[in-house]
Amino acid sequence: MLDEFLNQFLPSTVGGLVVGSIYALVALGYTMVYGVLRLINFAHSEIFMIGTFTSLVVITAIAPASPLTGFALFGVMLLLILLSAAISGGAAMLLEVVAYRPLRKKGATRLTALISAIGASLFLQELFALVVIPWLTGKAGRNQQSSPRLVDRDTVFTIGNAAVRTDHIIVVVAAVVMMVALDRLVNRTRIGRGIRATAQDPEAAVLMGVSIDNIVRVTFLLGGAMAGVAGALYLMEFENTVYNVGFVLGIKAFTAAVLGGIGNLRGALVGGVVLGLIENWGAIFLGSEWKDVIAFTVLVVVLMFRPTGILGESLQKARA
Amino acid sequence: MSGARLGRVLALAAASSLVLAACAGGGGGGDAGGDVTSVKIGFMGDLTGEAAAIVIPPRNGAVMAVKEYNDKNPKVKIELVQYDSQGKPDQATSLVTKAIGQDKIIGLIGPAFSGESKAVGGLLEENKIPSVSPSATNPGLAENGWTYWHRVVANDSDQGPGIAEFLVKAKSPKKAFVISDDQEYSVGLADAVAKSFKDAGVTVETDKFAKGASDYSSTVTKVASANPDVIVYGGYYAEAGRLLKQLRDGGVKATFASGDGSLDQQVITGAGAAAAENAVFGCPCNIPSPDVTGTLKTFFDNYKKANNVDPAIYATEGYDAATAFIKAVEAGNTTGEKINEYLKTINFEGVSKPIKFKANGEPENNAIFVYQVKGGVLKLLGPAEEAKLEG
Amino acid sequence: MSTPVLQLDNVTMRFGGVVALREAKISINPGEIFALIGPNGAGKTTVFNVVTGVYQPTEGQVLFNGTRIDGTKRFKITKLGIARTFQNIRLFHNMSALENVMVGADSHHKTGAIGATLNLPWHRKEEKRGRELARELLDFVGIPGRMTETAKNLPYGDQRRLEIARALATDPKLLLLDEPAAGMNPAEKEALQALIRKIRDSGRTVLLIEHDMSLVMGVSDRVAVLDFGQLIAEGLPHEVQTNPRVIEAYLGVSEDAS
Amino acid sequence: MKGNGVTGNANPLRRVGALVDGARDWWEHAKAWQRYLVYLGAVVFALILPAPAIGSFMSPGADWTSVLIYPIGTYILLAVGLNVVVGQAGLLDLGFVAFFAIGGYSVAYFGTQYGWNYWATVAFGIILAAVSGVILGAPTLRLRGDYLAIVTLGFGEIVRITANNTDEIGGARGITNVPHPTDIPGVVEFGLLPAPYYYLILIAIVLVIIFSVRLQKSRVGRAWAAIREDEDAAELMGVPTFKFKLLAFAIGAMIGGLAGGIYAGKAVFIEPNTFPFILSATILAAVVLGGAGNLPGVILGAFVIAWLPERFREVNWLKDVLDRDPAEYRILLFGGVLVLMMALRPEGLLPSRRRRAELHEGTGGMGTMGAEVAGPDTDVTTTEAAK
Repeated sequence: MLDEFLNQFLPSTVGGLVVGSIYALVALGYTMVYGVLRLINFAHSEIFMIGTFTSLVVITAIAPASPLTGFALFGVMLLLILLSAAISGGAAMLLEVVAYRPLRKKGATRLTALISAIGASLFLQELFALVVIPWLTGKAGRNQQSSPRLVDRDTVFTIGNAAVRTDHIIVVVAAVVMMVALDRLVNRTRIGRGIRATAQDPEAAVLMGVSIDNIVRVTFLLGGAMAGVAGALYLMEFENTVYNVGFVLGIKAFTAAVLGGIGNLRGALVGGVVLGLIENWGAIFLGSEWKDVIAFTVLVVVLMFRPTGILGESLQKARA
Repeated sequence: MSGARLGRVLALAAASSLVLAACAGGGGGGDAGGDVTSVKIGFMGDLTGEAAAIVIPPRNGAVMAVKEYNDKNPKVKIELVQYDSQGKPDQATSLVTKAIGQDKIIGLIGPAFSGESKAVGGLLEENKIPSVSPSATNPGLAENGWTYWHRVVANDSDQGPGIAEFLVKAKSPKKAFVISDDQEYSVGLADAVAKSFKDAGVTVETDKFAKGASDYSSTVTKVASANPDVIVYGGYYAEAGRLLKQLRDGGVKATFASGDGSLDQQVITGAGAAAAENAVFGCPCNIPSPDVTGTLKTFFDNYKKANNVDPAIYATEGYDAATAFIKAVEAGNTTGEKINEYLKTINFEGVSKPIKFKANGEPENNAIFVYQVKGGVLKLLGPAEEAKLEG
Repeated sequence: MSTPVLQLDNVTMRFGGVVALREAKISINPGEIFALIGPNGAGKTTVFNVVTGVYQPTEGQVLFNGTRIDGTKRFKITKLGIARTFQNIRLFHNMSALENVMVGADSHHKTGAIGATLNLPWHRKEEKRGRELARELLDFVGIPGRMTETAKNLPYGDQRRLEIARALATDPKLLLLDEPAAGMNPAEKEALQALIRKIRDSGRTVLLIEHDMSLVMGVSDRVAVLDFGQLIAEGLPHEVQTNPRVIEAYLGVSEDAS
Repeated sequence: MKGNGVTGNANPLRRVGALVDGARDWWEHAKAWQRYLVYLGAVVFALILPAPAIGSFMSPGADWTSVLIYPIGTYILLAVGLNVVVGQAGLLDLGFVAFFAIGGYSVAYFGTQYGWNYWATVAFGIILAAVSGVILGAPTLRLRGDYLAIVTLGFGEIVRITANNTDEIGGARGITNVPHPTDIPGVVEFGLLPAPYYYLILIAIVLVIIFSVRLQKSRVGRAWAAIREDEDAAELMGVPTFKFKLLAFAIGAMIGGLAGGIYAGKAVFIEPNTFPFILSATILAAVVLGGAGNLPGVILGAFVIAWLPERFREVNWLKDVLDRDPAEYRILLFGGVLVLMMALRPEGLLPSRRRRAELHEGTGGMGTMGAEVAGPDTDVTTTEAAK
């Protein structure tokens, strides 16, 4: 057992970091929206799904005959990330306008809003399965759709017995870059201050001249864009997607957000990576079929013993 | 296999045919043919759902067989009633209730999948309606003590050993890694494969992953760390394609084999032609290709003429299942009970294989056919006992 | 010498760096009407929250009839015999007046799910008793005939009375009233004064937070003054009224700030 | 902008509301004999519901009595159970299907492995469901409402995946040949015919409704209502809020377990895939659509959500237009309907008055959207802390 563990530890760690980076990017959307609205944006997983399909369409259109390298790869990845971020961000804003804004204006309860979010999530999934995916790909909407290969799986370097490949590096580096950019945006710009002010005290923020509607819109846009980036990286890495790809991944990303401390941007990064690692390390002992159970158990345990997460909830007010 | 619900997945399918007769619920049905001029036989399976691709070929086969029979203007005509269960056990249950109660079918070809077969087997038994499935391969189905249930394909416990023994013969592996997802068909097949590897003295390691997962890195890590000579995946083509790709990306070079659920061109699309090259598939199905001869050739041509496509998975089995019922009706049986008795003794040369049932409803002939990916296409190598791997 | 009903023993309450209450010492005798006054933000409601178990004091202890209660669960404190009203009325707005009071009465009831589903005799008896008690209390606080009205539809003053009735239904030995006169007109205040005395006369002790000085002076047996979390004076109403520190604390603070 | 009135003016659902209010006013003032007449009518209606004459319209394609058992009856039973949790206690449970699964698996496992009497397995399943409800609830019910929703969702998935990966209870194979309910000699025989199961589930529904109504009118129901409206105030009025939330969870779980037991006895075969997340969401949709907290509404909601997809399956022109089984659109529709309902009529088609008012006011257990709600440590009360 120990032998096995040692043998698999490093490769599992690499796998955990890669998938954890994607969790972290998706978690950002949950964390920001929760910070500002105290709403679990259940349909955020579908924003991620939309990102994967945007990338699928783009890659299929480019249809590289063989995996790309060098500048071509950089350019295409950038295009992929930007387009997915744009479409997902737009979709998230649209989602906010359709599913949440009317409720917010009415002062609806969070229960109401959460049910609306679940409804939006189911609706988007099915809309893709029944209409959008067949229209985009011409194939049955509930089937897995696979994409051509964009990046070669060359080993760049090895750590012990773990091979670190080009695609691994792209995922982790892109995720970290996006997060640093977002962190700066929220901490150093006017709009970022608005977001933080709203998260702390919406009424005071209004008094200070912040437009809540604008802030909420920007929050959804940024969170959605991050999910779009995650979608692009996911598709590049795993080369397939499906209409409900976001369901389990979304719950895990939410778990990551809670784990790191919901409302806390850096917490999302820590939470995502920690969750990815726990899952993969746990799988060494229990078998890969228990990964989801491991993730959900982590969620329950964290909420029980440290509901504010590893780093605490910094976007919002500290405890009363 | 279990009916796949949320996912796309396919399964094997199946159906066999049957005959039936008689009286549901209420009793009546004429005793022996007498004035009966037509009987109804059902076909049940997923005709419009996610796994319809596996059920439509056997359906076409059954339709063909019945049409050929009716064209001969027999004394008792057969009407084939199709029931679209979508592969869902719930739906199959209520459709069977209707088929027996209202339509008074006297036999059922199907249900195509194992999950729905399990759900309705008891009902058919209680109402004395014989069934023949062309594609349900779960071994447990034969262990329910049902006397009205039959199938014309080998089950997964034949298929598993078939694949394992073939690999042992062809590759003499020291260590095998057996993988499955968490669906019933997949687990069942993988268990059977693992067991016969062990019986043959091969060291076996295993892993499972969740059906919806797309990150198989922890499985790949386990395989790479075990460094096996052969890898067998029990499961469907969508997962098989992805797994195979990630295995090859992870630097795993061992021979990859899988079963009937993965026997589809899409496994090659999914994995990429390079990664899929030389992958081996076992299947209890006999899929005729254009170069066949004899009765298979006649079947191939007729099928192609009628449906405008090449026969696909389980088409011949669907045809044979229907033929079993046809022969029973031809022999003058028009009640479920009598047809069932007839099926116990039936013995004829089917298109796919010789058709004869054991007492528990399993086919006597449980041949497994081996296919291999060559130059990006699936190629039939022949029955497992005779096939030779290339490369 | 009887044990005080309530005793705050050097209670300090800190929130982060803010000290809401500093080494407060309060002792209330059985049968008293004790008023707690002070400018806004002086820590009066914090005292209530500490006593009713909403907060755990950072330091010090709270004794009820000689038993320590800090750290006890809130509903258990209520069962022991402390009930309160709220500064900003917190009725169950969409329940009827009668139901509101019955929730209070239920605190001493035992029937659970089984008794209720099987409609067992003791459940029926408790329901009947609860309903009767609720009627009596609505009558006692002066709003009979409003039983079926939804709480939020009652006039403001009646909502305050309803809150008192709800609190009384838990049969408290000590009743905490948080600005009960806020928003009342003079006639209502008059009636409230009478009600508070009536409550005391029925054998309960009353701890009162109030801004309305005429009410405080008219009804209280003893008064304590809080300023910036610190107890600055305590004594008979007229003593406190003339205490220079109190006057200083109140300088510039309008009495009707609420 | 908190509307105290029914809903916005341009709301197309308003008329429904007016109609319903009229009916309710009549009901509230109805005499005892009038009420009993209605009850009697409802029971008679339920008894003759499986009649083929009704079935030929309601379910031309599949056996009507079977459809009445599953999905209709089963959904109603589940919805009444979930209503205790969501409608009465105001706790959002997204993993309700877990209890359905536990009930089903108890019947299947103890019936096939140990040959227990069917009724004993059902009873045991109910107890087991209650125990798991408590085990799940004890650590999680202190959480904020929306956290609770996600945790319960996770629990539902944990139960399903664990069942799927545990060979002892059949793993992915599920359990076949689950025994039918034990016959009651001379009264009823449970075999192939669906009718006895229909009456069994009908009795279960009636009993559960009676229990549910009695709870609602008792101390327990008042406590739940108080918790929903203002949890802190309830606690300070002597309501052991945690205990009552746990109780709601356990009672809901028991009803879910009962539904699972009946389902397994009829279906004869269960597998983990019988219990997907989407079933939890569907039942929640039924409760919300009908009107959380109001039993007639909840029953109506469950009926509509169970029956419409079955019925649409048989509408041939619709099939032709869509080029696929119309029932495939049902989740799309649920999703859309949930969003629309929350925007236009969050209280559902037939709401209870109190619940409707709560939803329009932004109380109802979870506070409103926006940051004014306190942090996750629920110990600290909200508004007064700052004073």
